[in-house]
Amino acid sequence: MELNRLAELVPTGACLALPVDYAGVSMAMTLPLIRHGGDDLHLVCVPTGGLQVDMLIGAGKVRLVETSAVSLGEAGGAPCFNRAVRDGAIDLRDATCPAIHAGLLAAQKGAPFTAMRGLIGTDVLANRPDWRVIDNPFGTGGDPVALIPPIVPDVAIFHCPVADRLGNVWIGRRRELAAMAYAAKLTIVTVERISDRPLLETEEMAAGTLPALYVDEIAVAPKGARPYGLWGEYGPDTAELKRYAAAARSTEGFADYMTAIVGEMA
Amino acid sequence: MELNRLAELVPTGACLALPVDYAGVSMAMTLPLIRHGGDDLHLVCVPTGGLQVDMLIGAGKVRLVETSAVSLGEAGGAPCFNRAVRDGAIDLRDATCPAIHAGLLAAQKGAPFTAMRGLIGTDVLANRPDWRVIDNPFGTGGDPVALIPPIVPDVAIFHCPVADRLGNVWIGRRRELAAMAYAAKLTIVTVERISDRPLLETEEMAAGTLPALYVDEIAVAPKGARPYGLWGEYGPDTAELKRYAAAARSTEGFADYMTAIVGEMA
Amino acid sequence: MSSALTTPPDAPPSTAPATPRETLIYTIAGLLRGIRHVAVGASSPIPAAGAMLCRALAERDGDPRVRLSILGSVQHNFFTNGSVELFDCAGQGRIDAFFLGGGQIDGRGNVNLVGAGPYPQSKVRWPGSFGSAYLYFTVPRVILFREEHSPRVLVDKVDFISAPGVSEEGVYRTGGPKALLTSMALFDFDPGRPGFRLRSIHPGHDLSEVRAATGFTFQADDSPAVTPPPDAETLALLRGRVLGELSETYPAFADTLRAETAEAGALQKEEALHK
Amino acid sequence: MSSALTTPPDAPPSTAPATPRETLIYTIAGLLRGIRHVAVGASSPIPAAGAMLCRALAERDGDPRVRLSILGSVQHNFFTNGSVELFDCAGQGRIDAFFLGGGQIDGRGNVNLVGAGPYPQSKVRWPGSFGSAYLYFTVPRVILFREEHSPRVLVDKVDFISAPGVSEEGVYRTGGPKALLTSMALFDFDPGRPGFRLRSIHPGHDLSEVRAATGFTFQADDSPAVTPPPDAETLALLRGRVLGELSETYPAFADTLRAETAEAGALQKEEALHK
Repeated sequence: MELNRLAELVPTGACLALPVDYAGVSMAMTLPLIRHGGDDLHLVCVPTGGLQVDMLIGAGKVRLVETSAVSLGEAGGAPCFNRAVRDGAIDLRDATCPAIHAGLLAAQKGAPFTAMRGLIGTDVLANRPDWRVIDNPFGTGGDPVALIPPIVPDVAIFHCPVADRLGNVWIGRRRELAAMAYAAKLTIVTVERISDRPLLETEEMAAGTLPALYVDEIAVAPKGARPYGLWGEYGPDTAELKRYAAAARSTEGFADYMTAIVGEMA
Repeated sequence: MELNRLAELVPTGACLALPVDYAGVSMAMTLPLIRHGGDDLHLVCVPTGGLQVDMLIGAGKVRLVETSAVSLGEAGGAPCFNRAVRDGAIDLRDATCPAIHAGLLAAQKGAPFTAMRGLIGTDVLANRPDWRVIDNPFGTGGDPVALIPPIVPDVAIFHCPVADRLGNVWIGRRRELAAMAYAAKLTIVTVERISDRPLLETEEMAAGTLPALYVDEIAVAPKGARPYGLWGEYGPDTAELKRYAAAARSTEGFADYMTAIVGEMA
Repeated sequence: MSSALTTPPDAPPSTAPATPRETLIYTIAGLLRGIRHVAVGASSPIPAAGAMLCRALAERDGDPRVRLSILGSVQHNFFTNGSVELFDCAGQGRIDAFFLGGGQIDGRGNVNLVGAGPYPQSKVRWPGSFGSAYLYFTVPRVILFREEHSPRVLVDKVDFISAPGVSEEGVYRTGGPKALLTSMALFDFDPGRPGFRLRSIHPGHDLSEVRAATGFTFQADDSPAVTPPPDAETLALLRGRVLGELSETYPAFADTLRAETAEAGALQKEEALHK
Repeated sequence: MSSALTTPPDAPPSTAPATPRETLIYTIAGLLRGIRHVAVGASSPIPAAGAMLCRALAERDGDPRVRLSILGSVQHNFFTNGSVELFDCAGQGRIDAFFLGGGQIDGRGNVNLVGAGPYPQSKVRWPGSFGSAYLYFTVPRVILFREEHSPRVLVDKVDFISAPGVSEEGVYRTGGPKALLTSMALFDFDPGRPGFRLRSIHPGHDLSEVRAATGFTFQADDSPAVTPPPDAETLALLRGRVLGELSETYPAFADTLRAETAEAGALQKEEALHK
């Protein structure tokens, strides 16, 4: 199966960037990642994580989570994440949304860092020895500024409505997906469908297109964001998210849920 | 006339951002700016300037030009700009394209500066006392990095194909126009036409739309980019650009050309 | 609540007295008065309702237009540059107000969205800081909103500072906490002291109850004001136009509001019968 | 040139010997060999033609795909993030080759795009540095291309450094000059010395002519090689497929090329008659 082959492109120890739940999560890649992808993953949530992140953690695939938050939204807290934190089973790099964006931006620009306001005096900053604080060189002394180094994911994975036969992908106004692809060394995209019409043919579609230059692999996965929704295509299945949230409250419940899903997909 | 009223919003001494020739230059605003706008302008070319910049300089409206280049492209050098440089009639902030983008980006983010690679050892950097160089705080010593402070235009002016009745403007893939509007205190947009259909109604159009939040004034100006072209609408009138280039070689020729244009527009 | 209690959306607004939640919404609208642009999280229906009411009141009174961005919503979100745009927008000074909750909020206005107990191995882990470590610094009017008013939430000192209430001199800061609103009371924040000052207590509660439920010390008059409920005209606007707008984005919450109002109406009638 | 001389685009490619410009294009294609992505300015038809030929050769030989971005072009530019994307792309290491001209180029590989004489009141002002002060640092294979080969252009020391040929140790730099190509000769750049070394002289020129026309000193063999013209097969590819692609973006330049080829063909026939 194509998705399994793509999951094999994620090596053990890889830094893997995944998008926020409403931007286009490639849920279709979750089981392939668990069964065919590498272990000890360093997840970067752009800028927050949800079901996919929780499942990867629950399946024991994750060593480190770099994120501004992990939650199931309306369905409540992320049970496997919360458990792994309590048990000390994963390392944490707690961030704040714009700092995740700042790290990707530095990578996008090939810059050594991005300066950002805020953060001073927070425990977020206090627990990030990989960040720096300098006095603003444009000031007259004082004025501390946080500097965020580049986040360069080994792999970025997300889901979009459509790609064309030239490898271009339509991301619409979800420009964080472009930021992820710019920053990443390898970008894997699943899509609802392939269009015969080149996306760059019209200015209308070109405006929301991520060029093939940044896309390494594309696979078709209809309803590939489910139970999350996909903008302009289908809404989220909140009942299913709640069903997961309830089941995954225990490790056994999580295991049963995942086994059932594997059965459904077989 | 509406465009004259908009030109009056540009006060004397204002920092005015104008786009590169292929992105959507509001040529329609040029004469209104000359006749009704403020003097002693600080032009920021995003990231290079052309006919509009040359005309504003020729008309004596400009005190300072911040740019990566000024030229008429295929039609050759920018005669009024070159003359003003030779005569010392304008001040210069010579930049390089990504440094202009970096300054706008800092303003867009409310950040105190943007770090960028390159520049070290250039006379571009040597002549920009408003920039700084620090040793990369993530390095082990050495590794100089240039820092570019925010560019916050008082006014940004550009031309687009279409706006809707809610004040949203379609910029397609010309995202430097969004960067200008994000950074500027006041944004004036001329358009070919107004659409009755809200631009944010479909994901296709929304992807290339600059939201009304960033747009202060909109006026209709058909063929408003001429003699430049407008992407997806019409091509440039290179013959006219060459006619200007030839005429403006002398101050008298420039004056005659401008008088003729005023006549055509009356 | 049974849906039989729900007033159909096109019926004339009920004239029952304001429910506690309606008073909260009205209080939020008051806290937002005068702003041009407020951003609200996708799962924050009460703040969203307050913002919608503020927008409707501004329109009614001929005040400048109020913009409302509901994050994560496809329909009521005019951002087109991805999820970074909210933060850029705040950095540009284009967002006047924002809401923050918090697993813990302390008396210096510090907010903890990360977890209870020692970090990183928190005993109780919450989702994380989201954008708070930036927005608290850059949005002028941050309203701390948490319905639960208990010593568990309103603590003396947070276990983790996601975002600090005040900053040392010399730290760039254009934003911060303006007020704290719970199901029991409304506090103003004074960055000078720094600390909270009780502005009013919602109908049905009293000062000793508030003191007992609050884990930090705060300033208060001996006889604090009662939080005013909306006047009849504003209530009609809330139950009419605002409820209609709310139904588009938060249908379940709008139903709850309608049910509560119907219940209050039924109670009112019942009381009238017994008089 | 009269259009009567022009071969119709659909005629079989001429077998006339390579024109000087065709040899330049072929030389550029050789300099680009092995790259994955090259960016070319909108008004640089010869570099664009070289890049198109490189792409066609890679395809013919089964080598990895070559991408070509023509800046400012709507049709042959796949960027969708505005004019900043080229620079971001270079910063990401996704651009392998780029072309720079220059009002002045000196023997240390410094490039001046700003003006001749003291800055800022330049006697002769050129447009400006464009992206050179960044791209020269970040694009691994920058090809200096200027047809004019004269002491006015190839100077001992530039009046303004838009972009330096080499950087001090410790300066972050992943790119820089690879070669200098003029209408007369091809030089390799040695960042170690630093300086240029003559690789070959184009047919019809000699070393003393090159020395006289060059304002800086350079290394050279006593008997430098002659720049090889394209072989017949490559020439056919250039006059066929590449010329067709070129016509879409640079129609005027494509016509000029066709006319020059036709002229060369006519000359060849004439010489044959006189033998």
